[in-house]
Amino acid sequence: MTDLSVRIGGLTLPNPVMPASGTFAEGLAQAIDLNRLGALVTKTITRELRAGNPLPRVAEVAGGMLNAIGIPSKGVAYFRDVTLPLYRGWSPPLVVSISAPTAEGFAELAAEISLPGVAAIEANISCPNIEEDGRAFAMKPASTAIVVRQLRAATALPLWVKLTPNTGEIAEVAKAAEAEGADALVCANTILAMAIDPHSFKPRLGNLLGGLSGPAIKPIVLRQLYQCARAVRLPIIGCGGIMTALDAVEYLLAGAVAVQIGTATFLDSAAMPNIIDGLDRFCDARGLASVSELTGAIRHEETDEEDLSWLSPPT
Amino acid sequence: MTDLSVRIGGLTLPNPVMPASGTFAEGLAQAIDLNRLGALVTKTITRELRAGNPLPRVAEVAGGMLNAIGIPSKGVAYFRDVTLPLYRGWSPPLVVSISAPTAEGFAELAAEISLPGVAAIEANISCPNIEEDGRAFAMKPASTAIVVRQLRAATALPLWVKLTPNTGEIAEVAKAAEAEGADALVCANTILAMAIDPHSFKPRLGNLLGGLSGPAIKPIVLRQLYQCARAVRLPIIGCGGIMTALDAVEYLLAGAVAVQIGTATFLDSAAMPNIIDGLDRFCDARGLASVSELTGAIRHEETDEEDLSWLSPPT
Amino acid sequence: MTDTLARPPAFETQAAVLANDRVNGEYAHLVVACGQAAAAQPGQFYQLACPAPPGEAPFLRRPMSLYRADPAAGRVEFLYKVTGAGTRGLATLRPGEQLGLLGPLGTGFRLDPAARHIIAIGRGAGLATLGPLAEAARAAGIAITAILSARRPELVVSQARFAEQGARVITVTDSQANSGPSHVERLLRGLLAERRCDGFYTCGSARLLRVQQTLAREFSIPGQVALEQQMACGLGMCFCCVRDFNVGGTIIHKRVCWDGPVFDMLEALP
Amino acid sequence: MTDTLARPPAFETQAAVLANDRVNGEYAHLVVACGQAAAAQPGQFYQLACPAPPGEAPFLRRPMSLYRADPAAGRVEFLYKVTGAGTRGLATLRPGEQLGLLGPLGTGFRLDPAARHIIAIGRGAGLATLGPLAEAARAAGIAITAILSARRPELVVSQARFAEQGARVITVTDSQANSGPSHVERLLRGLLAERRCDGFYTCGSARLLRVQQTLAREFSIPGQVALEQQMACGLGMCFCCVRDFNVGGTIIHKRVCWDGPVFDMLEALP
Ligand SMILES: Cc1cc2nc3c(=O)[nH]c(=O)nc-3n(C[C@H](O)[C@H](O)[C@H](O)COP(=O)(O)OP(=O)(O)OC[C@H]3O[C@@H](n4cnc5c(N)ncnc54)[C@H](O)[C@@H]3O)c2cc1C
Ligand SMILES: Cc1cc2nc3c(=O)[nH]c(=O)nc-3n(C[C@H](O)[C@H](O)[C@H](O)COP(=O)(O)OP(=O)(O)OC[C@H]3O[C@@H](n4cnc5c(N)ncnc54)[C@H](O)[C@@H]3O)c2cc1C
Ligand SMILES: Cc1cc2nc3c(=O)[nH]c(=O)nc-3n(C[C@H](O)[C@H](O)[C@H](O)COP(=O)(O)O)c2cc1C
Ligand SMILES: Cc1cc2nc3c(=O)[nH]c(=O)nc-3n(C[C@H](O)[C@H](O)[C@H](O)COP(=O)(O)O)c2cc1C
Ligand code: FES
Ligand code: FES
Repeated sequence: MTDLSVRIGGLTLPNPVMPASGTFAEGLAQAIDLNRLGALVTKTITRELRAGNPLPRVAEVAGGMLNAIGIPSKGVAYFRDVTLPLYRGWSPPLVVSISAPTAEGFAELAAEISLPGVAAIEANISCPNIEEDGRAFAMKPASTAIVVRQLRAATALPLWVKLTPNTGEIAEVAKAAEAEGADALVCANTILAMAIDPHSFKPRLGNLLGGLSGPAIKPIVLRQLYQCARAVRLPIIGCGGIMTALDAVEYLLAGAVAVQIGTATFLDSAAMPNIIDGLDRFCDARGLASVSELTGAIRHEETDEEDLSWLSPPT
Repeated sequence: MTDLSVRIGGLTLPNPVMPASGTFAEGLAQAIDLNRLGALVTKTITRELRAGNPLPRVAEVAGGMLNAIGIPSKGVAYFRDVTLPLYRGWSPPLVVSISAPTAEGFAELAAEISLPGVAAIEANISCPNIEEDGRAFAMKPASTAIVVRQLRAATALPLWVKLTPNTGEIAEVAKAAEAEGADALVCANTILAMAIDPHSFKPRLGNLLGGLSGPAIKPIVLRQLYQCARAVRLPIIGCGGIMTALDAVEYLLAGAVAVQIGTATFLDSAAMPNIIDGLDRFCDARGLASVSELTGAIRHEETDEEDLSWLSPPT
Repeated sequence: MTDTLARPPAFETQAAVLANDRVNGEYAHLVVACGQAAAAQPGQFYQLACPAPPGEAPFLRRPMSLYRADPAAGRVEFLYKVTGAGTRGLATLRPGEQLGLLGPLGTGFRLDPAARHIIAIGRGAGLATLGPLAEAARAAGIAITAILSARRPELVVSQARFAEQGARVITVTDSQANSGPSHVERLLRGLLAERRCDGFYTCGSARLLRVQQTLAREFSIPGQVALEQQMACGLGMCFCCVRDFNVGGTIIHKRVCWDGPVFDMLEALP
Repeated sequence: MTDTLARPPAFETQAAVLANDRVNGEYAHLVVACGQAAAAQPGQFYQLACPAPPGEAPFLRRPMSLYRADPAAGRVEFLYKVTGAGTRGLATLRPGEQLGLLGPLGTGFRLDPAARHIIAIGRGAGLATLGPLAEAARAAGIAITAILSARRPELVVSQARFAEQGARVITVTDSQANSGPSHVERLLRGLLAERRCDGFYTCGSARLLRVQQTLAREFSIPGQVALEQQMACGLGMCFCCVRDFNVGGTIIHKRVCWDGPVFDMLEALP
């Protein structure tokens, strides 16, 4: 019997496995028991009503999928009156993902949804900052600092900050979020990508650009999580291409305290419960009393930073 | 009969398909006719003798591979006395990939290898800049500008600049290279990544971090090439996950004038000639007189920049 | 909320392939044993984890309508057209092999117990989706006329099945030049004149849908349409399968997998 | 340069599987028709594009030694141990299916025409690599003693083959407790005393390599070792397959795929 519970900032989760924002809704209850999950994470909500992107919204690529759903949102009132009461029907803590085009907008939304029944806020700061020419907040430490500072002032709830893998300086962004009072980091969102149909010459997504998720991104996001884990003390939730319990173990070894599962649930609705069971067996087989012993347990003989060629070209 | 020739800066190539640096050497002549290729591109060379990275140097991941070969190099004298005469035996233009830890080092090496028989220099600026704390030159527009300026002053040969996909501002880096006189861009090198063996808890590469290549990265690098093609007028050579002629077409449609093939050659030594033949048939079937008509021919109904949500979160 | 919690469960399971045979040059017929997952209603669908055919790797699951269900025997049938990587992969399945599936999913056709006679009109792969209405209508004591459209006569599927259940079957095909909307409209007006229509059920053709919408409005007859859209999750979570619907004059998005795949005919925008 | 251009060609081809059968609990024997690619020398290898076994997807090709070549018939054989994704995929191949391969690759064993008697010592999968020496030595009129080591007697492969070619065969196994280096050293010293050794040929065991290196130095006998290393390109291009060698006192890297896989025994660092 492994202790699967994990602490993330002030919050204790029954186990380290939860859905990734935008890949989960109450419909999953038709197929699995949601009470088995470590937490429930909503699709990102915004204050405004939004319709989302043109079709097609998804495309298959090697080892993964592209999506450009956009953030179809029914706004805060709908969340408060419909979504929130609905999720009271299940026991895992509810994490609400939010987004806004300005730091003030983020803060106002965070304040508005700091309601009983909400266990934590996940700030999806991979969204365009209209004050920075549309560049996502999470691309730069400075814009990250501004938005996290305002969010921190706006809510007493645990604040998770979801990073973008599209930046070249993810560790610096992580540090900025830590310095401004984030309670945890989620590493990471999808990687900006595209695909073209060579027959029609048209983009394969209505939105032209979309986010790559699934196994293809795992080695990249794992590296980014490792870089973040070496740079900050905050708990980090790994997210990107996790399909199996062994994938989750890889993230934990690199320094994650918990994991989010997105695309895997589309391929197997029982992916999350299977990963939970798999982690349990994995720890059991190795005599680990607690799953948290895996966090950061990568075994790497430290050599000189130079030999290690940290930021050096692998090739 | 399609005209497969393409112009890249001052250089005309018989066709747009050439090997990616580090994935090609004269050994390929054992399996295919090298005279069929659009160009020959050497493994990156350095001035110093280097041994390369610890083993294991490659690992398989979903839809691709990680490599951390390092740059085992026999130095300039060996290149001049052995490699260069060797390649005189084949007709395609020879492109020499170079790297150095400082801008001055780059310039000196470029000058030294500006020899008869060298058709162009490819500057692999994804390597650590010791003056910038080991951060690769190609991560930032400023460091790119410095190294390209020095390179430009040091050689009259066509200068190709190979970008890194690890930066969050690839279009700005591309602009910096253009402003300082690069003749072409190569987009892009491998994506920094890692993998951990969940059984031994050890990294799956001796170097811990390595570069991801192969189909997994195609949608990401294709997007970056598209962003660069919209930002600069320079010819751009696409490189990342191209396995088939249709993959090459995708890159051309996004704005590439030519392509480099890396990992595909490991899975099929005839990948390059097959892609050349496939491009020929593709153009033939569509009645295109020249392969260059494909460059930038993506059909995308331009909507408002805002709707297009260029830098906006796909999700 | 009630909606969610009221839905019968969907089962994630490894089904055993019992048979998988070509029906004609385009369609194949797959029979699987999947236990409890077989308790499906006409119009519902399953998400199938198609195996990789040589040289291809379908990533997402593929939605496929229930073609026939035998809940007692734990058996479900699909009739699929081989079109791309996923269905090519399906076609490689041999009896005894496994197929990962999730279902039954979505909301199916509703039969109005007060109806006496309905018309089912389908085309192409849509005929597979309409198939289960044959038995369902008969069981409900509702007469049915099936208008089955295809490119060529040999591509008409479900014909025998409707006939066996006592349906009147009319086939129209492109090669016989009687499948156009105006011809079908004439057929329908004839049936309407005979008062043989208390409801339209359709799938597989935007043109035929438009014809029925016109007549449904003109004669105030209710109708249901089963729609298709590319899917990822199949459970209403990802919002990739939305389509536009006209609900009381406003255009809104609905998810085909969750709010459908069967929708009110008049709301659908063909 | 001369090296490159002097090498006989390697062929990239789709081979047809003729047979693929289990030899014992660990090994399988694959026979393919591959035309010109069959013109291989003992010690050379092929890069095999292993098909994907269910649920796994080997990405890189897998190097596999020539086990037997029949250039006239365009036929090549491999003897492989099922260990991971790639070899599990190989094991799924059925006669009539295709297998992408590149070869023959690398530099094989060299037989000194002046030699009268050689010793081939291998262990595990290394026995497959040594196999072709049986016929090659006989054809060159060189007598051969084969010392075949394995964990258990039933895992010893190539035994009959060496015997058929008139070789003296000695098997040693862990379960019989006679496979340890000291026992093998005693065997070898016996053979050396009988002057039955003008050269060592070995593959598959670092411990046995060390024993032979000691004796090779002591008795000034030349030796060759076939080495393994993970590969990507197989053509000397990627430098992932390097190993350390002691060449005249300096440690240098050589590529197993290109500079080997057969190396001078004394240069190898076990
Ligand atoms: C609710 C529902 C029920 C269906 N029932 C049947 C049926 O009973 N018989 C049948 O033959 N077909 C049916 N279809 C269509 C079937 O899902 C597609 O033919 C199949 O997904 C094509 O996959 P592919 O890989 O072979 O083709 P590809 O064209 O390679 O598929 C590429 C992508 O597009 C999607 N796609 C392609 N065509 C369709 C389509 N028509 N509808 C939805 N997604 C599509 C695929 O799922 C995949 O994600 C149904 C679709 C839906 C939505
Ligand atoms: C020149 C050469 C000749 C060989 N000849 C034979 C032979 O005749 N019979 C035989 O059974 N085996 C032989 N091997 C070993 C064989 O290549 C490996 O057993 C095989 O690659 C394992 O692949 P896998 O996917 O089953 O195992 P995995 O462990 O899943 O492989 C993972 C990765 O490691 C590599 N790898 C694993 N083990 C080895 C190994 N021992 N050598 C090289 N790479 C390895 C794989 O190629 C792959 O890239 C030879 C190796 C080399 C280098
Ligand atoms: C269809 C889809 C919709 C998504 N929507 C959101 C979203 O609304 N907010 C967000 O922060 N991330 C969103 N994501 C990103 C995921 O939360 C996750 O970061 C990403 O998919 C990587 O994980 P995976 O590889 O396990 O899918 C979405 C991903 C997908 C595939
Ligand atoms: C084994 C290996 C070695 C490489 N060595 C170099 C190198 O020396 N210099 C360089 O600029 N890129 C190097 N690369 C990167 C490739 O040139 C190419 O940019 C990358 O592999 C993406 O292309 P692909 O997906 O077609 O392989 C190497 C790649 C691989 C796989
Ligand atoms: S397929 Fe995901 S919402 Fe319909
Ligand atoms: S496998 Fe590429 S150099 Fe040996």
